Amino acid sequence: MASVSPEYALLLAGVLFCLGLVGVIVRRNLLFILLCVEIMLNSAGLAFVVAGARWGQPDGQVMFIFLLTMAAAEVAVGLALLILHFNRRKTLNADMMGGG
Amino acid sequence: MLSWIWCIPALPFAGFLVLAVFGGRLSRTLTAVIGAGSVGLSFLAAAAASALFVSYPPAGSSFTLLLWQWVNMSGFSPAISFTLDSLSVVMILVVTGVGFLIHLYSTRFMLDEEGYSRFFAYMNLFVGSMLILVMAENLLLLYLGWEGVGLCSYLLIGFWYTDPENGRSARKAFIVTRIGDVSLSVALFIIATTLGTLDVREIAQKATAMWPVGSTLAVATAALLLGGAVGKSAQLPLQTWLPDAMAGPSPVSALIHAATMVTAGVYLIARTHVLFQLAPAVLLAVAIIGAAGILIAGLSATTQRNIKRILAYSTMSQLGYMFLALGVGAWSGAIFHLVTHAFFKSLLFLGAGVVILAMNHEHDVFAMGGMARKSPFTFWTFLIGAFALAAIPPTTAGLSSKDQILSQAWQSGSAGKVFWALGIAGAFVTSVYIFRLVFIVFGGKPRAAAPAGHGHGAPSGAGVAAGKDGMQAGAVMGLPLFLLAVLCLVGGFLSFPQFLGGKPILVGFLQTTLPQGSVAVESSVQTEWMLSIVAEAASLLGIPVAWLIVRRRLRMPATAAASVDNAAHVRFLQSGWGFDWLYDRVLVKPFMLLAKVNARDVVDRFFDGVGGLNMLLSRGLRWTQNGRVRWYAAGAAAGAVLIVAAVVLL
Amino acid sequence: MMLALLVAVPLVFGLAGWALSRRSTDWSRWLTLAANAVNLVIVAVLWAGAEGAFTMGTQPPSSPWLAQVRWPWIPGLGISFSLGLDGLSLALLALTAFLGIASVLASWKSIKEKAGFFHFNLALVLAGVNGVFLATDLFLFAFFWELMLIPMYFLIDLWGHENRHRAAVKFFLFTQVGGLLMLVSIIGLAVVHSMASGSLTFEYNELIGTAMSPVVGMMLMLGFFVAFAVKLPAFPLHTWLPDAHTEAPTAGSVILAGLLLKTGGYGLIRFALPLFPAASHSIAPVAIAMAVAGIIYGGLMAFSQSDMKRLVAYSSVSHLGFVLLGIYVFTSQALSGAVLQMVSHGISTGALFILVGALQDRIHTRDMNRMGGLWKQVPRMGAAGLVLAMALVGLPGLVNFVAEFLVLVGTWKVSMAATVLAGVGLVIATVYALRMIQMAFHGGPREKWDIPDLSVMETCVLFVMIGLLVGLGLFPQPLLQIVDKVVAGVLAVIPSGGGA
Amino acid sequence: MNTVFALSAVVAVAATVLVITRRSAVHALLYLVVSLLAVAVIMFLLGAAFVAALEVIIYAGAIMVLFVFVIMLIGHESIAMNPRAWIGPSVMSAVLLAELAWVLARGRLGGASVTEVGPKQVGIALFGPYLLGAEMAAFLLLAGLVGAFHLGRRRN
Repeated sequence: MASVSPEYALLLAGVLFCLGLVGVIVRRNLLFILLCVEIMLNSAGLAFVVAGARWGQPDGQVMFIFLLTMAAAEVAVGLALLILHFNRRKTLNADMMGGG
Repeated sequence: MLSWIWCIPALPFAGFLVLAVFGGRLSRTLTAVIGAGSVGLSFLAAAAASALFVSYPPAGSSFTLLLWQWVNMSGFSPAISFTLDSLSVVMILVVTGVGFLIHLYSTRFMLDEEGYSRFFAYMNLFVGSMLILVMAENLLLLYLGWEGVGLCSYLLIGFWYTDPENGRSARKAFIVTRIGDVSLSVALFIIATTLGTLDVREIAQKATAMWPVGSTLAVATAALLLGGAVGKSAQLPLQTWLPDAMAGPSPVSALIHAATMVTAGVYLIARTHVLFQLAPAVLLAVAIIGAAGILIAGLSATTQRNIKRILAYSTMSQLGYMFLALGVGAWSGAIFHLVTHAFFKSLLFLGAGVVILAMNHEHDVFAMGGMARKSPFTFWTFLIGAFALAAIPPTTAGLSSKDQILSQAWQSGSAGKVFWALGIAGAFVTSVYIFRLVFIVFGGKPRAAAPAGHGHGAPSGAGVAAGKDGMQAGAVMGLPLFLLAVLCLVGGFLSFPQFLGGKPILVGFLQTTLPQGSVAVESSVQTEWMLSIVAEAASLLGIPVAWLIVRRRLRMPATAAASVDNAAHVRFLQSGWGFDWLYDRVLVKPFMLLAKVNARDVVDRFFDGVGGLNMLLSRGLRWTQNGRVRWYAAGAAAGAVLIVAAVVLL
Repeated sequence: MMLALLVAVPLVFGLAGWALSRRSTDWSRWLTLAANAVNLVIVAVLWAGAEGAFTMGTQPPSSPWLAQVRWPWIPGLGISFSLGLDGLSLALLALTAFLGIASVLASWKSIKEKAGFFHFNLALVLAGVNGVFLATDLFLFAFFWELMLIPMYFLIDLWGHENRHRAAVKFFLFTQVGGLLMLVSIIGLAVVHSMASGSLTFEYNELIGTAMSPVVGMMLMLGFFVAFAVKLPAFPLHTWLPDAHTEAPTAGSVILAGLLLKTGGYGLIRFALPLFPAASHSIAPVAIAMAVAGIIYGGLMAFSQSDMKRLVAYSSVSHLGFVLLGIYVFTSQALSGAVLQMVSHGISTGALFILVGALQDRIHTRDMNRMGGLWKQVPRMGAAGLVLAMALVGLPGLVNFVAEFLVLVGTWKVSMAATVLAGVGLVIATVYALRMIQMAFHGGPREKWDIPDLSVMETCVLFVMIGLLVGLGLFPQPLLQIVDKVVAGVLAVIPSGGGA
Repeated sequence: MNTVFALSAVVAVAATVLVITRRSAVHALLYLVVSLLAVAVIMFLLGAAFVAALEVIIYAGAIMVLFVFVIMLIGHESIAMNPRAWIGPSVMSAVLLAELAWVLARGRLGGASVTEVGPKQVGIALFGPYLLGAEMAAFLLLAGLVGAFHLGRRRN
């Protein structure tokens, strides 16, 4: 029973990342965009962990922790912005954000 | 001994400076005193210098005064220096003498004009420049004077500047002569670069040493000099400016466009005669231009209605004689005719000025008439001028100079006979147009009540104040007329034909500067007599012809007269053989069109295009900055894909 | 030391004037004026010294410089603050100080808004121009080149007329593109030199005579050439000039026409020719063609303008064609003529801009279709305009004539066609100059203007400038003598050049 | 081992696809939690149990709760869910749970090739060479806090 091969794990991370990206691009709802950003961040984190595990080093996990803090901060600010936007425009449509 | 001759041109310049700086604040009397006085003093200085020159001839029969080195570079070092030789002595006497008389006349003539001091400032500037022109030791200084007189001509033609038409005439004069000037300056480049000097004397020596007769450089140089001369002297093909130049006040026409400036071309060719002798082809061209000019301008003069335009075409015609003389090698004959022409033509212009004033600035001869009875003094002086112009005794001025030109033309080579015949025809035409003028203006009864001044932009009322006659206006205007008439009567004795017992005083005097030409081969007395009689007959024949023409024209009913005036050939002649029309179509219109089309600078369109392209690109890029989050994300994704693809594939 | 003062004085005085302008704007005027006066004195002292050096023969024959300054600046890159003075710089520095005074006086009354900042910019431009005329370190030269550009941009953009923003940007872009190309060339030259000699330096005296392949030489030369041709401006690159001149305030136009354009000609003589003699020689036919095209095209364009300032601007294009022509025919007469033309054009066009500016201050238009018959109202203005129009025409007796004549005499030996075409340009000059006089001062009044004639100050300024034109026209020799050595030095390095 | 990995990977991808295709935000959120859990399982398999735990606690726990809060705050859609919507997530979670149980039951992770990197090593790295990064992360969180507070401030 072989261990998890890093190649497949990285491939999974890539697939997740692409899925997230597709979501960011195709969804109009800001909430979904934020969710998809989370998916992308998470996939990146997965890639870090895979890489760290490949060499048996803690660095990948450290990076994941950083990423986690970043994601937390990002979500906090992003959601605050989302609420602000919703209060002003009464919509979550991202395309309605521009144009003053 | 002659080292003070710098003050001859300096005096008028001083007058100009004073008038230009303090002009507005001086009284009219003071202005007149400064304006005319400076030229008068200059004349006295010139006379004294001439006397000294004649009594104590300097070595080499020329005196050079070096004031300072203008430019001093290797191979190019013209100086500000004046030269006095027989030619320039004659010229300064004519310029200052006739100039002074005309200034004197102007002090009264222009008295009621606005810009009195401006007028005299320009006139003084003109005299100063003209003196520099004739006294210049090198061609660059000559060019300075040359351009200076051109400027003054421009300023004085456009003296009554409020009428745009005058401004147009003035500009035309300046620009057309300027074309000739550029030709002249190119000639100077050739001389300066190949001969290494612009000094007239050195040019003569070096050119004869370095250029064989008929060599390309010699021909090119002479042709370019000729280009300058025809511009200034209103000869073919640059003659069109002179009739229009009559927009200026009459004294201006007398001084600049009859007596002095227009003869600068003749002077130039005489001054550089060595170069022309090295280019026989060009010399022939000079004669042809002269002969053609005599007839073309003379015939045009016979149909003009404007009194001053008649005289202008007459000037062109007479300048044609001078060119003819130069062309056949009668150098001193040309200068002699220049002198006598200065006498009678300025007399005619000044007389015409009196008539015009009397008619309240009316220029149309057919509106005049009966002037003989109204102002007999003007009539008699004018008549003397007319006789001198037509070379008919008892005046001697035109007679002897024209006789000399024609006899030398006769003797000059194979083409000489043709030139002589053209000259004779010209003499007949001259007689016709000038007596046509005399009969119409002075004969009969007044045809139209002096119309309220609608002349060439001059304020009306001037004529009334100036009086009806030169004599009535006082000696100030009468004296110049009188003196010039006397000069017309006796001026010919300066070089009266030898077969009539005269002495070639002037010609002999000029001998030190100008070669004798073919006069050396003196033909037999019989031939001289024969030639003279033919010429005289032609001139005399003109008088009755003129009388017939005038009688017929004046008896016509108005409609018939109008139809005659509208006949194609009359209009052709009146317009000066259509040269204006031609130049307008060939040069002026295309230039204006080009200027108009390109007023917004086509080159800038290119740079505008570059700018526009950038704007276009920026608009394209601006469209990508549409503020849509998802669009940006897609852009970022596409970029990432591209980069990854590049990494993978390359 | 004196040389550094020439740059420092306008800087310090201008800064002080700006600072003190809070108290009274007259401070800035007086201080800028004083800076130029001080500079004029310095130049006079230097000139006297140069005259002495010429007559006594004390100038060391080995060095072309009359005076030099060299302080280290960025030694690591071989950049130093080094200034050098020779006859060419001297002539142009004198022109700078003179026109500086004239431009301050000419805009004494007309600049009311932000006068302190205006004069600071003016002083800054003048400092930059002085620096350009003095710098012998190429990096320093590029620095000064930019220094004179930016304040000029502000002068146009803040105090200009209707379309000032567009004109300012256009001016900036054109000169900046040229300046950047030049900077690239400067760095390239230094690199080429350091590869050959092993030491990185931007010092002019050391870079001279750098050996390089023809292709490299041509590329580097073109960088300089384009920068200077834009500034001059040469024919197809001239289109920024009419806009900038037209929209700039009077003082800006005077400085722009009188000085900034001269930096182009100066750069060609000082740098493009001696640094790249072979490449310059091979590009000469192109430059001559550009010059002749500029002479004729500028004249034609001047003729078709109805905006008086635009007319003068295009006449500058025409007249600076003579400078370009004189530089690239490589004969001593023509090159001396080109330098003389730079001086004469500086004075005459500067005066013309002062005149047009004075007119515009009074009637608030530059459109000649609305003028006409002004002579009656303002005879002094008309007379000045007439003399200056004659300077455009190149009337003998004015220095413009001597300059143009020298250029053309020198050109004749090299290219007859160019000479004749340039002669045609002179005829066109007559046409447009007379048209200007006719439309503005002669003819009947088209509109009713009730305006005062030139003030005493304006009269004095114009009188001195016209006096200089006439004076130099009759006595050009002192100026020609002072640049003679430079001309000879430049021509000595041009292959087949120097043939008088 | 590969089977476990493959199963979790399939769950992760399927859950993610469902996240981005749901119309309702709450449904999507549920699937996202599932996806995160699947990724946590994979991390666990990779020997990174510490971060797997963090993933569950912070990501799937804390951050997702934030989303829920926001959805409630906006009131854009009803939180009350159709019971059928629970089926998918439940099934997937069950699969993950089964995997976890199986792996834990086997007692040890994969082969010898998997080196477990425990929280101790991570902590040493984090506060050793990465101290500066940790500080910066702290700043980032502070900035996020301040920013969120500022943006969420009620304006009048």
